[in-house]
Amino acid sequence: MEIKVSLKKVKSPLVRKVTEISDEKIYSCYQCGKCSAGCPFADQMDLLPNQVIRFVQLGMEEVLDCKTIWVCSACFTCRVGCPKGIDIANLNEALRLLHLRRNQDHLKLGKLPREELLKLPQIALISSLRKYTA
Amino acid sequence: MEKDYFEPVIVGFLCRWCAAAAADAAGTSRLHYPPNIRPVRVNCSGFIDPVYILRALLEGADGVFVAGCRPGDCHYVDGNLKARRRIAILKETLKTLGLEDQRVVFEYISTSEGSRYAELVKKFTEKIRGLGPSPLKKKFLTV
Amino acid sequence: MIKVNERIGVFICHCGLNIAGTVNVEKVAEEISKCKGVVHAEHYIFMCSDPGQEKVRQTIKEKKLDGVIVAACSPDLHEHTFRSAAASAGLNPYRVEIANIREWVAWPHEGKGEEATEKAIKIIDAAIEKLRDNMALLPVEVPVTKKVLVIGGGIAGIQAALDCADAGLDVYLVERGQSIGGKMAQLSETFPTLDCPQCIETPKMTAVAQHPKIHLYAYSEIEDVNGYVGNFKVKIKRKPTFVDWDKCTGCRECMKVCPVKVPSEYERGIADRKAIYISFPQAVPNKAVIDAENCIRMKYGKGCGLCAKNCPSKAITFEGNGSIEEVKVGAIIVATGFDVMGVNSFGEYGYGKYKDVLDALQFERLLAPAGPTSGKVLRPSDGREPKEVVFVQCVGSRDPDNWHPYCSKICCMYIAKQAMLYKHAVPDGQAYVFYIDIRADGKGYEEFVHRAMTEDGVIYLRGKVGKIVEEGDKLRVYGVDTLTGRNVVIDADLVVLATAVEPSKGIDDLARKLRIQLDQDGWLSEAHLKLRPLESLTSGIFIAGAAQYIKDITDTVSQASGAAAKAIALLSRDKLEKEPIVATVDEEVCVGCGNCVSICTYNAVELDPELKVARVNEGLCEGCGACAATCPSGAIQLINNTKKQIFEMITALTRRD
Amino acid sequence: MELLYFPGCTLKTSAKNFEDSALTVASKLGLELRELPRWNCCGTVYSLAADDLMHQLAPVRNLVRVQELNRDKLVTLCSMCYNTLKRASRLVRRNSEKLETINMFMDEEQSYEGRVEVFHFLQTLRDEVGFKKISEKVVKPLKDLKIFPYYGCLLVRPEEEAIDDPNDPTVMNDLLKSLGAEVIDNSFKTVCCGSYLTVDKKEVVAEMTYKILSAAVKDGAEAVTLSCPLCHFNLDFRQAEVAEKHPEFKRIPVFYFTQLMALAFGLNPEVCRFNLHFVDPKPLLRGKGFI
Repeated sequence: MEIKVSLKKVKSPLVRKVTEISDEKIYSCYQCGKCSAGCPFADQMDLLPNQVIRFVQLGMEEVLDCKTIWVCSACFTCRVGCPKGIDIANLNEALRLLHLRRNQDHLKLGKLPREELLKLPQIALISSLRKYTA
Repeated sequence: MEKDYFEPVIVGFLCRWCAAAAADAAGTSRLHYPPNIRPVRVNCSGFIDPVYILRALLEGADGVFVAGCRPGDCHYVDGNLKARRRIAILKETLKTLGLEDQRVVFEYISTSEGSRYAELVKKFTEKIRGLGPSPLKKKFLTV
Repeated sequence: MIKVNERIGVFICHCGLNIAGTVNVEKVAEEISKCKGVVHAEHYIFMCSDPGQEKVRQTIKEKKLDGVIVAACSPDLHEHTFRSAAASAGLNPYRVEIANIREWVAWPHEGKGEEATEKAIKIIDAAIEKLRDNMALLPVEVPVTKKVLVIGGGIAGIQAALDCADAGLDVYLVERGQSIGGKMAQLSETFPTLDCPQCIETPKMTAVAQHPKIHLYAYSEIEDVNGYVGNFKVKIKRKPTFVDWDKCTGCRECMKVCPVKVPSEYERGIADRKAIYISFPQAVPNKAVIDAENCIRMKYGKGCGLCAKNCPSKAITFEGNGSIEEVKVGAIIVATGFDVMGVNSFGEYGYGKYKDVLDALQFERLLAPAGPTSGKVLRPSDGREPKEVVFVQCVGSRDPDNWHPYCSKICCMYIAKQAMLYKHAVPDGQAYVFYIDIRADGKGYEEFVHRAMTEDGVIYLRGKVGKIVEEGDKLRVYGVDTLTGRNVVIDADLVVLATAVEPSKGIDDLARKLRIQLDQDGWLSEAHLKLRPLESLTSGIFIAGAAQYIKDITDTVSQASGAAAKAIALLSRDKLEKEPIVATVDEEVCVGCGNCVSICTYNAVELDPELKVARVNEGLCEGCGACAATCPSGAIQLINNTKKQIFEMITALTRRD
Repeated sequence: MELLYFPGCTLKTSAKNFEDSALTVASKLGLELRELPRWNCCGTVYSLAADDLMHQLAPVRNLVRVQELNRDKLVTLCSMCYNTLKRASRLVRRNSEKLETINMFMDEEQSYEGRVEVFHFLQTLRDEVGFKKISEKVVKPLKDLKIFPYYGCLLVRPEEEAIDDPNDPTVMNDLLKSLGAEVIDNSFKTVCCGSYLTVDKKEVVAEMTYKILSAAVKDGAEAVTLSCPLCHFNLDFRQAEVAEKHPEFKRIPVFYFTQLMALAFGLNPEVCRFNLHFVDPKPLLRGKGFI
């Protein structure tokens, strides 16, 4: 599937918004892939972390639909390894927030079985609500 | 042309081996900084007689920016250290004159530190802008 | 000083649009033409061009100018150009001043035309004020010592020393290690030709040893440097070897019996040497040294002594025979080379805990036919032949957040070579290379990498390695291939890290002694990156090889010959002209306090014992002006930088319109 | 010595065993952990967004509570609380503008001045008490007990907030050694367990649990120790799912480091509240004669 790259796309609001929320230097990424190579959850992701950055660099809004941003547990392994000092977890958070700030919650606690809910400790519930809901 | 805000006049003394070369490098890299600094290129910061700094302040400069090589890098071995000491003493004197000693600064800048030069000049300019016009100048001009 | 009736010409350069794009050059010319004494002011597109210089020459003659201001780029670039042009039109070069309105005005103030124009006028105005009192000067002539000091005995130093010596100059070659040869002598084979260093470097090492003009100071360091271009005085410290080199024949009987084993620097720690050692078989000089830190006899002052007993020529003395010698040279070539980061810096790759994770220089030793394994590739942990080897590029390089921002430049090529040589040694093995970009920009380089990929079947994976973990007797390498967009796991037998190349340890200390500068990454600063890459900013000190920045052998040798040519050209003259900007004393004013005498770093000022006035030795004075700043009466001044001149400049710069 | 201590939500409920054992162990070492008065939720996860200060209010308010007592140190037990409070304290210390905005927002509180430093209890043990002193208190050395210290993420990442080397932390290794236990070390000690993914992607967490624990067991571990209630839940509770999916998987008890200290100090095992564990540690401990 070919990607149409154009001025409009590269200058799209996506780059601006992600930069605004995250304050990360998106274009300093030179795609070495170390973030992906070290990511413990890479095999659960549809896009590798370095690909997420690439999509953002090219202004490709479809990155918002990827599974990766919801699988990231913000463990910061990528951030520690990144040669360019980019916090990829922060970038994923920015992409999640683009959903959440439109009140598009990712997590609906009501859908979980009651039995499961009772067993989950507060720390789990609160942290997932913080990451997955507006 | 009257400006509605204060534009300080800053005299710079830059040693030709390090600081002036760093200023060149800043320009070559197109690093932008406020144009208020007007530099003089000297052989060595150790050449700078405190009298020059006083003269600049008396003539109407709001700040004086002096820069030499990093310690150990001085082309003349230790001219920069001589400068640092002289300026430290001068700053004490300035206080007794009722002048903020922040109006004079001495920095070590190496040849390769173009971006640092730009950064330091920017900061110093902002600092002087914040301090406002030199009180010495006012006195001098009204006499 | 004769006060001339002022006729100053001002030439303002557009530098294409570099200056004129920001500074209003017409306005500058108009304003400046109003200044006192200015009889000519014009602007032109490129003052440094032939027609531009011709304008200066013509105008000097036609308008009988006695002073010239060129408002253009940094004086470091074209001061010499315009001073020469003026001289050829009969004007003393010291009656020319440069006003830097490009680097100091136009470029940093792009988009601020009005302020920039005003600032340019101020800076030119100040230059005119200085020029008014500039004296016409003749250069000071100094004699030249036709000898060269070369610091560093790697391939750069060797080449530079041979070239200088072949030109008839005496050369002092100083090497801190036991032998010359440098990093090149540690390599297995060299890209892209696969020559072995034994075949191509050893003959040059021997030539150094035999050259009548080269004085080799091995196991020696620079203690102190004084003087100036043409006349440096250098103290060389011969470190104690505890062996009488006049007697030592290099037979190595001592090494056979020495009971102490120490990781060998030459073998980069993958094999041992003895406490008494000669670095490697082809070492030059072929003389033993005792490593006093590890030798039993040296440590305890008694016992052992087996080497001395076994020495057929009774050369081993255990006596501290170090010395300091002073030599005089006219030029210095710095060829101190580089070091390589060790694997123990990298936590994600095991901090050096895994025996089978090597740096590339260690792997060179495994590949080298004369190495500890005789060229057989065997794992350090268990001596097995590795069947799968992973190479990782850009380890510590291109990594501004953790290590070095720069590209180490040689890794792409030597990794291709190592992968290739590994395949030659283990034909049924497989090599994998993790890379970010391949930089193969030399003659035959791209083809060489192509050969590694196609003929030797090296698999190139585009991406970095996240971590390496020991899994049984394998190393599990977690990497990524960004081209397929998949993470990659390889169970490797051996991993080679292309660790970053760094400036040679101790270069900061040496640079301080030489009074030359380092850049932000610790490499030697050249006078101009493009146009004067072989010179330091200190006249008479030249730079060769990787000390300036990472280079492969081809570039190193070219640059070494270039630096040698620079030194030879300098020393081909019988006298050198020295800047006449020196201190002078107005004896009428001098009170003889002696402040200037004590502050002078060069002992260039003396107090006349009878008249009690200061006297300056022009040959020794470097023109720093420290004396002028300390003189309470203003009697001692720096020529063409007098108090009056500086005051007038300050007045010009602070003038408000 | 009295230390101000921030418990956090889970230490008051399902991780009561962590708190109880910690308080007892501390007092044995001459430390009084005084609970921070009027503490509130730390925020649980540090908010990364640069344009969002709302989520920094909760952690900063806790720092104000410390300041109100004229104190400048706060100790945590939970790794997540540590990370969230520490990062928030750094953020406002480095960024005076943000601090000002936060102070304006919380105008009902004292203005925070940015001086409070946040520590994890492991740092206190290492840097103030010292492992030598700890080993002196040991009456029942955990001899022959092979333990895998699991650090997880937030004690060691990002590196600015790390309490130890991010690539190869050893603080718990050293603690275990001072208790007489045998340390099983491998590189999974800093691999993320999946954290909050446990709520709606529990299969991901179960898989990570499997990877981490089976590597530890393969290397000979009989138990795991850690310092985070969320890691504890994941590595302990999710073993049920792991065992379902991987029949060969052998269950292994998971301890808070303070529980092991309590055992080694010979304190009443009641403070360890082993009933709160999903994988019962008692058979192992009985077998080794520790209870």
